[in-house]
Amino acid sequence: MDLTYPPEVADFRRELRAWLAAELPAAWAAPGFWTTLGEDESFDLRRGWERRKALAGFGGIDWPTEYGGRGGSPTMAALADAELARARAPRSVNPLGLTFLAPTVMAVGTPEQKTGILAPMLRNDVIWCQGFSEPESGSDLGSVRTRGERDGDDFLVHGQKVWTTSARHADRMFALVRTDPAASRHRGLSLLLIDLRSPGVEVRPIRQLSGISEFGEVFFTDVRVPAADCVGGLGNGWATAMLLLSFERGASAMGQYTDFRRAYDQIVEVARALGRDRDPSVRQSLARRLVELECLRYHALHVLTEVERGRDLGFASSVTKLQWSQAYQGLFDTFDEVLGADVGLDHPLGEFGESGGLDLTALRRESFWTRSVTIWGGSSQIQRSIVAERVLGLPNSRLA
Amino acid sequence: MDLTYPPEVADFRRELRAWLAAELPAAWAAPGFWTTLGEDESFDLRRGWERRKALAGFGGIDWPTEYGGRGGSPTMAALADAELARARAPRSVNPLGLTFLAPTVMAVGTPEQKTGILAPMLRNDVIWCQGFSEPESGSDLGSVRTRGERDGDDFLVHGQKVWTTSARHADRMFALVRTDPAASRHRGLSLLLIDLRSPGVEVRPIRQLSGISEFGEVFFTDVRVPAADCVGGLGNGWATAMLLLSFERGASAMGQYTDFRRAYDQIVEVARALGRDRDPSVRQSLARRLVELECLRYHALHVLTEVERGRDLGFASSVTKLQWSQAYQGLFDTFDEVLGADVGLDHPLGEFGESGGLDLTALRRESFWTRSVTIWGGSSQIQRSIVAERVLGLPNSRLA
Amino acid sequence: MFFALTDEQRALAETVRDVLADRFDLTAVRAVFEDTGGDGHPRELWRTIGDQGWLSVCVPVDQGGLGLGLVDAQVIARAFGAGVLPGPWASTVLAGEAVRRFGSSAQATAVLGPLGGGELVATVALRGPGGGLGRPGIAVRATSDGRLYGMASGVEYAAVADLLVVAALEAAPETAPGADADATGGTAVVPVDGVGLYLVDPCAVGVRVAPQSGFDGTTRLAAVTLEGVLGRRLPGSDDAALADLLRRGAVLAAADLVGLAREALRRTVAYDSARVQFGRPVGSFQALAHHLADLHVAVTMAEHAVLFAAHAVDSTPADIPANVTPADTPADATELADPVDVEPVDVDRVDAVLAVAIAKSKASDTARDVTAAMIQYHGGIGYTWEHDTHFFYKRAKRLAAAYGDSGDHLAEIARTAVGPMS
Amino acid sequence: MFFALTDEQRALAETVRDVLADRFDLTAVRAVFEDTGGDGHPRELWRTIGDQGWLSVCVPVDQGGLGLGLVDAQVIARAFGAGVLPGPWASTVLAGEAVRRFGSSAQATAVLGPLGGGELVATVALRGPGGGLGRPGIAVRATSDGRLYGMASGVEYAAVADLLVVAALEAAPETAPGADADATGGTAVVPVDGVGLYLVDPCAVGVRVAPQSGFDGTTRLAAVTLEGVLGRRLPGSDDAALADLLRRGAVLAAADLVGLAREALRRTVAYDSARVQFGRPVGSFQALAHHLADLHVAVTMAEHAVLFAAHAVDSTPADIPANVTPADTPADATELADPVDVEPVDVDRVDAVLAVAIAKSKASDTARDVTAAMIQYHGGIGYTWEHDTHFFYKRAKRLAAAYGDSGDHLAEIARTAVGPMS
Repeated sequence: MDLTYPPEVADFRRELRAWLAAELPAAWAAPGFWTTLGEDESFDLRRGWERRKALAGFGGIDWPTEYGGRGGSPTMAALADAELARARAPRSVNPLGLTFLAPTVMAVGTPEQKTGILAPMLRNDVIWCQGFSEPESGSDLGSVRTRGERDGDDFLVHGQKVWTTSARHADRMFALVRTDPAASRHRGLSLLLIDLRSPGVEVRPIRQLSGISEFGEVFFTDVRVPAADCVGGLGNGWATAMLLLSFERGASAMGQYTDFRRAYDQIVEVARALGRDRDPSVRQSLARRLVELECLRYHALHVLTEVERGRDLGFASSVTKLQWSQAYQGLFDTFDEVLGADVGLDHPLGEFGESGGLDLTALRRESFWTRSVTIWGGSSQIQRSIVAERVLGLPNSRLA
Repeated sequence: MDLTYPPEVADFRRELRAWLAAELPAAWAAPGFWTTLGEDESFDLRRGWERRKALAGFGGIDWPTEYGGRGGSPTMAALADAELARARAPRSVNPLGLTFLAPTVMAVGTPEQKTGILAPMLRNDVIWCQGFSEPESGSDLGSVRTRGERDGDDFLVHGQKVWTTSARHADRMFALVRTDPAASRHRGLSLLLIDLRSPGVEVRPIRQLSGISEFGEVFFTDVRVPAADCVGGLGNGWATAMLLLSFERGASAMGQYTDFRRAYDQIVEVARALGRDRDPSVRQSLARRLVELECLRYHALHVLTEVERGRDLGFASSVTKLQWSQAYQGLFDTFDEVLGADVGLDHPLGEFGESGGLDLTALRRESFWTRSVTIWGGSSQIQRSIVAERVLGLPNSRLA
Repeated sequence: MFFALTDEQRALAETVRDVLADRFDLTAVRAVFEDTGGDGHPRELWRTIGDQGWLSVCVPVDQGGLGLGLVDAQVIARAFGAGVLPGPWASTVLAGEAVRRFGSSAQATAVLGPLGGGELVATVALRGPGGGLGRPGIAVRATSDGRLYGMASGVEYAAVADLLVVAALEAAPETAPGADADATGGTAVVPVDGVGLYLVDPCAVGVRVAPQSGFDGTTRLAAVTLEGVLGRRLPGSDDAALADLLRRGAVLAAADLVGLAREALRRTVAYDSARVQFGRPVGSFQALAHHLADLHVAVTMAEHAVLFAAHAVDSTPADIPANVTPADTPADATELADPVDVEPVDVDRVDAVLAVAIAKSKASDTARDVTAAMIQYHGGIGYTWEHDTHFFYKRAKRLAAAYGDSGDHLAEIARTAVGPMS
Repeated sequence: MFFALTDEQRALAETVRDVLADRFDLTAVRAVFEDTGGDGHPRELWRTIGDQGWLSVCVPVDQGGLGLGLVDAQVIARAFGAGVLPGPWASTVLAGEAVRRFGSSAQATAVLGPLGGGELVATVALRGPGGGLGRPGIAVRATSDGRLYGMASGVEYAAVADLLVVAALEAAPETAPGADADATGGTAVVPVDGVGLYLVDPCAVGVRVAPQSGFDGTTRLAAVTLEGVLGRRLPGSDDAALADLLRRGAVLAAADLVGLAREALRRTVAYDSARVQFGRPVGSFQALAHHLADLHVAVTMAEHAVLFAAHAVDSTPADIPANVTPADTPADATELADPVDVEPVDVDRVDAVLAVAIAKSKASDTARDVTAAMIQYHGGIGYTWEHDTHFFYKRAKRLAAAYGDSGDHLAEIARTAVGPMS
């Protein structure tokens, strides 16, 4: 066992830290900075930042150089995630493209797709969103109804996608579409790349219970998509989608840990500011949350070790999802406990109205966000079924 | 709302308390008294005690006088349970007969059965056990395999029952037996009354993980049972069994509360003796347990009110079972927490070996016992399915 | 022995529910919720509430009220919780209780009639910013001539109130430094002798009311700053009176929470019985079904606990001590001859302090659990602003911490059941 | 970056498992478990353990040992936990660690060779009856000339030990009353200056060893009474040494617990995959399956945590402070300008105190949960004496409280993460 980094990784970290210290605007780290911005303004800043990052050589850390990446190791990529979180750099505006579509295209894309998709994605020239969920199919992808009718070299796409993250800002969507209406459930699907600027596309934001609109609905009415914009083969959408989802490998757990741990430390500071850090029950609750967060860190180290060794994590990524989503959500239950009687107020120490020194707006927004993390990306229920059947080998519990 | 008792109930309580004060041997209340006795010795004492109690008019409190009961109200019966627990009277040796068989016979028994079964049961002339579970059917009564072949006016019973409480001391068993081998699952069953002194009956004790043998296995080889000893009609065993189980009404919850609350108060005393009553985490844990125990008390009051009004609780008794079994089991998790590092020792304050002043043997035995209460009488899993489907009206989750 | 609502109380519950369904459904709640600049006080609904007599439930008959008890009040609170109803009903009832129990007869005559008739919106201001439950949480100080200085935070509907009931620390007439330092909880700068409740006109000079923003749009909160305003002392008020008022507040909040939790569970069951995934109703998946079953058990227990607590408060005289300590804690516990020898309790025992703490902690935890499950088991739709789940979730979160959160009440329970901490 | 067992460590784990399956399966465990009058020390197995070198894993190479670390030791402890193995391996290894780290070279030479070869059974006696973790729990006092008086409780395998390592409070050379009263935790009668570890021969005059009965038949415990026996002090021992030893004990106990938990889960999955109820394998019922899935996640995390903790101890110098307090707790927290401005942590940071507390609390809770589920999901059979479930359940219950229970370690974590209590 050796938790130290090899020299080249340590050098990389130093280099990245120096670049971040020089390039990341200090104002961005100010409390509440991002919550004061409009959504469009925030998006533009983040889009530009990430482009500069890519141009400076800190995008696509573990992508092959031929696709515009740095050619680094998974450890370097994970460490970069952690460093970005550590420096409070804004989160990516293109996460679905980078996490899911890019490795899928590298694996099964055509040469044209590799050239046309990867480098522009890294520079944020094209922002991608994912079109899997539909109104009647949350976790059940086999029931996708959006259909694509063949029309010469194109498909005409009709239907509706929902829970589309960043729908409002995205340029294109990778979508699961039923291209063969005769085939049942998992058969007859294709993964199509849809230009959201095409005629017939309508995007409506969905407001979340936090008041923010990070999701959207996308409606397709006779939207023309070239058949060449299919990834992984026509009618092979189910297999392609499964491949795509398998890239949610948990290697990002290290960046998540860094993010969540910062939230944890902020909550501890709030406890101190409110004098709740001496309350034995609050202390025990905070201790329990740290146990789960630190376990997530150890798990991230484990996952990274496995990835470095070229092991396929497969269904074990459900373990990662369960651990991070529940540790994160639980942390904010403790946040409420820390606040006690003041839980309902944005500024609990405000001497008069809003002017108080303790602004909880950003943490509260994050608190509401955590209610969604056990729903999207495969709900906790789905993840437990996967662990039960695929990891533990119990008899089928989902359909039986 | 009025939680005071009517005068006749208050009088009854005074009378019972006075009788208990006079008749219950003081030595029986000494700590560890019952744990020092052999199982047979303990049984004999309890059998005799309960007979004296019945003869003094404190048995069958809410039974009609025609069956030898006192003709009292459900409230009086519940209060008597609580008073007996309060006075540390030993628990009944005939609980399955009294709780289940007696009301069933009163409801659907023949006149001969009423005469022959009820009064002798009250005097403990006949101790009853229940024969429902089999090796291959724990919670799934529909899969009973013990069969009864018709032979003239008798049945010849073959098969095996398991998890039979008090099997070793019981005189007779009410058993679910498959009397029509052609009918499937729930059909073709009968509730037979089997004399355990008959030839062909073999009883083997099952030792529990606590080291005690309260359960047993009973093997039947060509055991002759008169067809007249069938309760509720031949081939009607499933309906009769369901009727019988419905008498687990939760009215006993008041006696259980008193029992559990005494265990709780004992555990608090142990916490004080070990100086753990100042530990904030132990205090919070004890407080949480008291919440659930007191809720059980309120629930017992609710159930009693419903029973007094003649309402059928039906499937809501699963709510009672879930609450009491989990409150009781959880209490002993807190017991371990109270003991801390000394959890493994029977005499944690013993200065030298066994001679210490704090004897935890009885509480530890109870602690192990609580592991079984979420298994027998319909496991917690079964109870939750009943609540989900029959109380909340959710679609079938057990078989689907 | 009769532990249940009476037929009249059951009828009242139905009336409240029917009226709300007719006059103030979730669409109306949404309008208030989303009107973040508004005062959150639906005045037409308020008139209905006054007309129905729901404000006068605890007002004595000789003041024109119904002269009923907390058991009846919690019937209404529960229905209001089920409807996630906005408005100052609970705060007004609670302020009325302060006047009824601790005010002079002149104060009662002046306040209770108009209050019961809906002509008066009132509220209680019992703690300062960041402050806990009871005396240590108070950040208002009264001079001996009744002038109030300091601040109260999280005051429900202070911005629309006609009357405030303010809890204030009172200085000892002759200051003996350190004499009472232990009882002050360490927060008071100089020794205080006691606590008083004061009636304050929020429009008077020396009172500033500033809205406080928060996530629960079903309730409006405000900070109240007092700069020498003259308060009219409730003559019967003291520490025990404050504790009594907080207990009544806790029961009303707990009742709101169980009404809310029951309704949230009902809506979740209905939604998941209909919603299909993988070709089956989601509600037929056993893991979900069993979780909802556990939540049903919890809600049922919380309902019992609230009913018992309301009854306990109704049937207990005003001067019960705030802390009940066990009678026979042995002086030296290790000398205990027989740890098994504990005094058994009676099943019909009533201890209002314990009962309220149990009801509030159970109701708070249960409502939080149920509303979190409500979001989870509605899937993505339950996480949207357009769906009604978040009214329940957010109200549960806020009310769970009002009048003592679970931790506060568990500490109280431990004091009763285990003994004092030191 | 490499967070995993090496190939050698993996091979060691397999060897231990194979040898146990061959030489000491659950039938052999049962024989020891049920032999309540016996000493619980299977001597033939002990020879095998000695021959395999499993006692010398942490013994330095120049003392004939393998010279490996706690990461290697926990590999063995985990396999022993999976086999619910009786015998004094862990206590002997821990006693050896005390001598290796804090003994003189003469002491090391005298003890470690025989200990590593299996010729010596040793154990540690670090707390008194009812005593907690560390200095406040010690009930043995050492005079300045090394005579020991007092008592230790729950000492593993003291009745078969050839050597005891005893923790004792040491009086200050010159007694300044009250000078150090705060640090004694209130249990010492006179001020103490520090803590020392002493080697004691259990057969010497002035030592009494009395077996203590308990439910975990896989381990034998005893009370040790010391009445003036001369102990040989480990010269490097002090408070930090005791803390170090307790940490190592906690890691070995946590490793045993995760090995046990993993095996209990494996057995439950196997049983429920085969057992049929309502015409289906019990393991296909979703509520059960999802619970087992959650337990798998917990066991996996506990495994990581134990590995990390062992590594953290191995890679940390001996003199780390027992309590790490955050560097920059603001003097007046309410003056905090920016609560969001916290210093981020590095993902590769190693803090042995925190890591051990996390590993032990997580392993303890997880093993208790898994073994309780093991009984529940075996149905009635799992509740019988004849089935093996109770070995796992009982051992988990005892070990969960050894070297600090979950509450002790959570308090330690809070001290590190939140700051001191006062």
